[in-house]
Amino acid sequence: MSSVHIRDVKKYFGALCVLDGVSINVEPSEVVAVIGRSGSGKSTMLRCINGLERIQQGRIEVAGHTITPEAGDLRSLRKEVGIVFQSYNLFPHLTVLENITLAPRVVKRIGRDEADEIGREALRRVGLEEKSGAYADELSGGQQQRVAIARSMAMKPKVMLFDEVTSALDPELTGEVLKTMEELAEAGMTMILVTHEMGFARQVANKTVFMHLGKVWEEGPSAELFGAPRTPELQNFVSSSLK
Amino acid sequence: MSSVHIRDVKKYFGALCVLDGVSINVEPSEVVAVIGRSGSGKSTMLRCINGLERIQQGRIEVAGHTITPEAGDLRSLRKEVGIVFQSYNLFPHLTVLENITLAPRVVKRIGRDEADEIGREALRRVGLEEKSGAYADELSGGQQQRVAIARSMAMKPKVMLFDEVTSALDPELTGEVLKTMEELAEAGMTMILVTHEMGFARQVANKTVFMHLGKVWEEGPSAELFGAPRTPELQNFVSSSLK
Amino acid sequence: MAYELQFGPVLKFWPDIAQGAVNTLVLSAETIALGVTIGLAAAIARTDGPRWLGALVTVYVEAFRNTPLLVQLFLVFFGLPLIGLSFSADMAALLAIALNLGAYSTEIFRAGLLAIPKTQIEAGLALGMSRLQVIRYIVVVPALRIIYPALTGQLTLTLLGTSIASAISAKELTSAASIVESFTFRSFETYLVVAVIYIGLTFTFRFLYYLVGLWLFRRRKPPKPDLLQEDLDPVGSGA
Amino acid sequence: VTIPEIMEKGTISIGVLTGLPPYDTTDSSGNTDGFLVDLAREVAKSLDVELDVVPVTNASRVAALESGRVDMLIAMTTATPQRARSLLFTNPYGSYQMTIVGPKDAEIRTLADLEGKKISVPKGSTQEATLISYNIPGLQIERFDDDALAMQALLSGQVDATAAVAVLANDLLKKRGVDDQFEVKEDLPLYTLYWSMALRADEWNLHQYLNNLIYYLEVTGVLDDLHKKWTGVPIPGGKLPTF
Amino acid sequence: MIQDFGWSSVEFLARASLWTIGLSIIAFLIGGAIGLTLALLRVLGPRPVKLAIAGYIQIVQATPLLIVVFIVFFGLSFAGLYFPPLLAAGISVSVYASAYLADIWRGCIEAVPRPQWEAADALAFSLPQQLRYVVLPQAFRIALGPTVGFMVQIVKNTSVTALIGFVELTRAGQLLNNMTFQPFIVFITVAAFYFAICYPLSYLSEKLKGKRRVQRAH
Ligand SMILES: Nc1ncnc2c1ncn2[C@@H]1O[C@H](COP(=O)(O)OP(=O)(O)OP(=O)(O)O)[C@@H](O)[C@H]1O
Ligand SMILES: Nc1ncnc2c1ncn2[C@@H]1O[C@H](COP(=O)(O)OP(=O)(O)OP(=O)(O)O)[C@@H](O)[C@H]1O
Ligand SMILES: [Mg+2]
Ligand SMILES: [Mg+2]
Repeated sequence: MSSVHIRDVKKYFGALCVLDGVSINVEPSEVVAVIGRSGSGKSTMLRCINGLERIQQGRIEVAGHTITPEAGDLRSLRKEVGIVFQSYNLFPHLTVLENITLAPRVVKRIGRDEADEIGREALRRVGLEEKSGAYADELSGGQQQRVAIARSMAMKPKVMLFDEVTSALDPELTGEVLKTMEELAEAGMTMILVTHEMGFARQVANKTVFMHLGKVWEEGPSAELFGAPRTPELQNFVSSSLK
Repeated sequence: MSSVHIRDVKKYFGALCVLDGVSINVEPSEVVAVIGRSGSGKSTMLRCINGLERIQQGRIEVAGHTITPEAGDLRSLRKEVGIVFQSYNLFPHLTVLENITLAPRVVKRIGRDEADEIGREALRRVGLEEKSGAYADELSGGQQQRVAIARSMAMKPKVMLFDEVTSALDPELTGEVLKTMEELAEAGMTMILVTHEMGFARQVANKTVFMHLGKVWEEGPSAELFGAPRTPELQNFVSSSLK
Repeated sequence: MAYELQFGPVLKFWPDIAQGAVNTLVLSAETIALGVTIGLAAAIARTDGPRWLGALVTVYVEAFRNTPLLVQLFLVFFGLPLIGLSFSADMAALLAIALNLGAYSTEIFRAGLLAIPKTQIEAGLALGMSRLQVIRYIVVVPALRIIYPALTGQLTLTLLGTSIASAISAKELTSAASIVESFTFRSFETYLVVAVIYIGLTFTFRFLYYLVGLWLFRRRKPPKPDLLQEDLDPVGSGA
Repeated sequence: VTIPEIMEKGTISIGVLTGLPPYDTTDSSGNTDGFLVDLAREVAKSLDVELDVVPVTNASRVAALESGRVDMLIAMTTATPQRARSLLFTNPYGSYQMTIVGPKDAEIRTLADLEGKKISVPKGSTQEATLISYNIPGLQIERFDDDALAMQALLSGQVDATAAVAVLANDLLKKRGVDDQFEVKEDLPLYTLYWSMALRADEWNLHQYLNNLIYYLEVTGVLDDLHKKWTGVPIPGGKLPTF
Repeated sequence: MIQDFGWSSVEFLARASLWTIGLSIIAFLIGGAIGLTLALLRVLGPRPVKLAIAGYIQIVQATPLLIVVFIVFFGLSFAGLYFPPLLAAGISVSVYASAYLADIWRGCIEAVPRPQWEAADALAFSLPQQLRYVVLPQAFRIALGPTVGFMVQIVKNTSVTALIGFVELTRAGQLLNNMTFQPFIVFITVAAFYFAICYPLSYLSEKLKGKRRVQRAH
């Protein structure tokens, strides 16, 4: 149910082919890391999985929903697939707790009390219980990103997508966000994460996918992939990232 | 002539004492590095030397000009004292070459042809000859900073001040800017540079000044200062910077 | 109501209407030249000048922005003669509308001046430029670029605002219209024709602003390439 | 509309020109009253219907009529052949002598004396049309929104003379205490002009009725009485013409 | 008939200024309702609708208000629609207000960063929900200052209804001048009335604009 199957997906922006026949499989409770150079199509792929971009060919099955070029029922899909962006995109006019409870209340029509309960629980999991009344601009970047994760978790998704959630953060703030994600992974969440943190990918992800020029260039168990990159592109990428 | 003598300078912002009796001597062709924690008054001191901030007490002699709390002839001083900022502050509506030749033309009333010649020479020295027709937003950060240095050099200053010119740059871009500065130092320019690059300070500066709480806390030949810091504050600072 | 539109009688007066349009054009151009000059000077006075001058400019700006142009027009034309300042109708119209535009453009220019980062000004000063040189070479063009849509929007409102000058016998398009109307008694047709001319004039002026923008900012991308996308801040209306 | 239609409706709406004392005055609550309104009352009374007074201006009167907003106009319109192509005019219900008013020391005895002078008139008035028809060389005609502004222009020295209604001018000069500076140029009466009520081009039924009413009001002396009530003098020029 | 400028004249102007305020409120309400609809359609509608609305805005903004009001007011009558005078005058000014407000508000809606829409989209909000809970509340905060600022323009511009017989503040001033022939004192007083109505709005607008980055204040 909470698996992701991407089959031969193509995505164009105008004439530019950004995803060129991508296929990836993610089994339930699996954590897959996606790495690759800037512009290789990683973000676009995540956005396609969540229906934020349309695909032009292929098929995506995610948490029991199907996306084809003709599109599917995106709203019910999105209820079960969470996504967290690099720029946290918290709603600035709402408090932390309101940010988290808005979607459960509006989309799932959960009552205020119950939604608040869910919201507090989500905040507890990201370790920010005491910030529930604050506004986004009163939080550090790392705290904002953890709230964004909690906001996504409050919808109780079956799959979560993370797009470079730490790359706008200072090193010291990165740690707290990675910890939150690690806990999620340990709790059995199916996750796809685009990341520049090689160490983190290696340690947390069961499988790593290396994208290049809109294609899946290499994939495999993380330890293997990092330990013995086969293609020169991945070798280059790994070595330049470790510098 | 191209020496800098700062004597017992005090500078307040409102009630806040930012420079608390600072004295520094820089001899002709000497390179002095200024280090210190954020907020210790390094930028403010550079800005005072160039007359961008007024001092409330003391006296600054720079390249034959004198600044006192009553202020002096700042414009003729600034013709001979260049300053380069952390944020490059290129003029966005002018090309690279125009950025460089503007001041020679309007301040020194040099003809267009001669100014262009000077501008090209300055660009050559920073290794960006081929970018003369580009606009700032078409350049990388490192290139912009080199243009800013060339802009300052085109006024043929006797003293140059650098305020953390590399701290907004990626590591790979930092190198090219440091190289430019090193060449300047080798050519005998009198320089004061505020920097976070300890390695660079150690290697290029004849003397290093450690500022703390608006005071000169320690000063001495760079090798000595870094090798054997005397005060616990400098010890702390050096060790935390090397982390 | 079966009302038949008859444009014939109105169009017979085309020389008068054309003359009115030309007068509107001239009055607008003069007003804009004078008003923008006032606005620029007042904006610099307010940002860079002494305190008392800034206060004076504030009073001027607020007084003109919070009262209707028509009332200002009456005061200039009928009121100023009482203190010995008498102007012809065309002069009074020019003066009143220019002062009105001046007040609005003061605020626009000021916003532009304030939008230029302080670091840019410092970079200029640090190179030994005088304050005026900094404004002239470093501030003006980027500031103008920022405010260009708002400024040209205000100028459009000024063009339309000249229609009010007919109240005090200044000769322009709307006054030509009322002459035609009084001869023919075909008011609806007259105003339709005039509306079309105003729309034409407005679009012509906008196109001119666009061309001027292309030239002014020729070195970089023009501020708003799409004529239809003009993003004006309708702070003021001439009418 | 026909008479039976109006009687059935129970209301007649009449557009009345406002803002021209003494023919029309406005009380402190903005209600309009005066000679023209009294006349409108007579029309309604004679038909035994309610009266709806709609204030109009020079600029809006024709549109108000033609758009059907009012049934008829009592708005000081003078019948000219050119206008009669568009509207239907009744026999005159009143008249005024148009005179030239100027400073006492100005020599204006004949039309020729107006040569090269600036003269103010109400925009779109018959004064304007008449003066134009004289073809006086160099005469500058300045058009104002209404009669009062035209007069104002003379008093504030913006023009050399104004073409005004004699009754109005005499009254005004006295009340303002400027009869020692300005005078009605008695030597040069221009015209006696007549006001007609105006109707839409095909309203023959109402037209005939109104002609009848005007005739009746004149012979019974009501017209003169009303005129005297508001201006202090009977309708100038003796018997009203018919056409 | 011809009187002197006195206390009763001020009273007369005061009464007329109530009409000015009433008309302004009507114009703002009707114009605002139309303007909001147009702004939303301009942002979200299909392309032909967007173009039509852009055209409407451009044309209204390119015509002197006086002529807009003339054509709308009598145009309504030609179409056989007779509203009570206050409402009809209000509707005429509303056309003008709607064109500008639509433009201002479109700008404010577009000023809400795209990622905010996306974040809501990704949380499975429907389009109306995105607008209702995420975009409009933020656009509202941005719009507050400019909108209050534009109300000053509406107040001043209701004076054009004098054309269609409405005795509001400017027209009252003209009538008073016709009765007293004392233009200076009359129009200074009229100006003072306008200033008293408009300046507080301008001031408020400036304050609200300053606050617009403070994204809370419930
Ligand atoms: N909305 C868009 N319209 C046109 N081109 C786009 C759009 N979004 C992305 N692209 C292009 O698609 C390509 C892939 O972009 P994408 O953002 O998926 O890369 P990425 O791997 O996430 O890179 P990064 O590491 O920089 O985030 C790039 O060439 C980009 O310029
Ligand atoms: N314009 C100003 N008004 C008020 N206080 C100021 C101003 N500029 C600087 N300060 C204060 O003066 C102190 C010294 O600032 P300065 O910028 O000189 O420090 P610095 O050593 O350059 O720090 P950094 O390494 O962060 O650049 C700081 O406390 C700062 O807040
Ligand atoms: Mg990306
Ligand atoms: Mg600093």
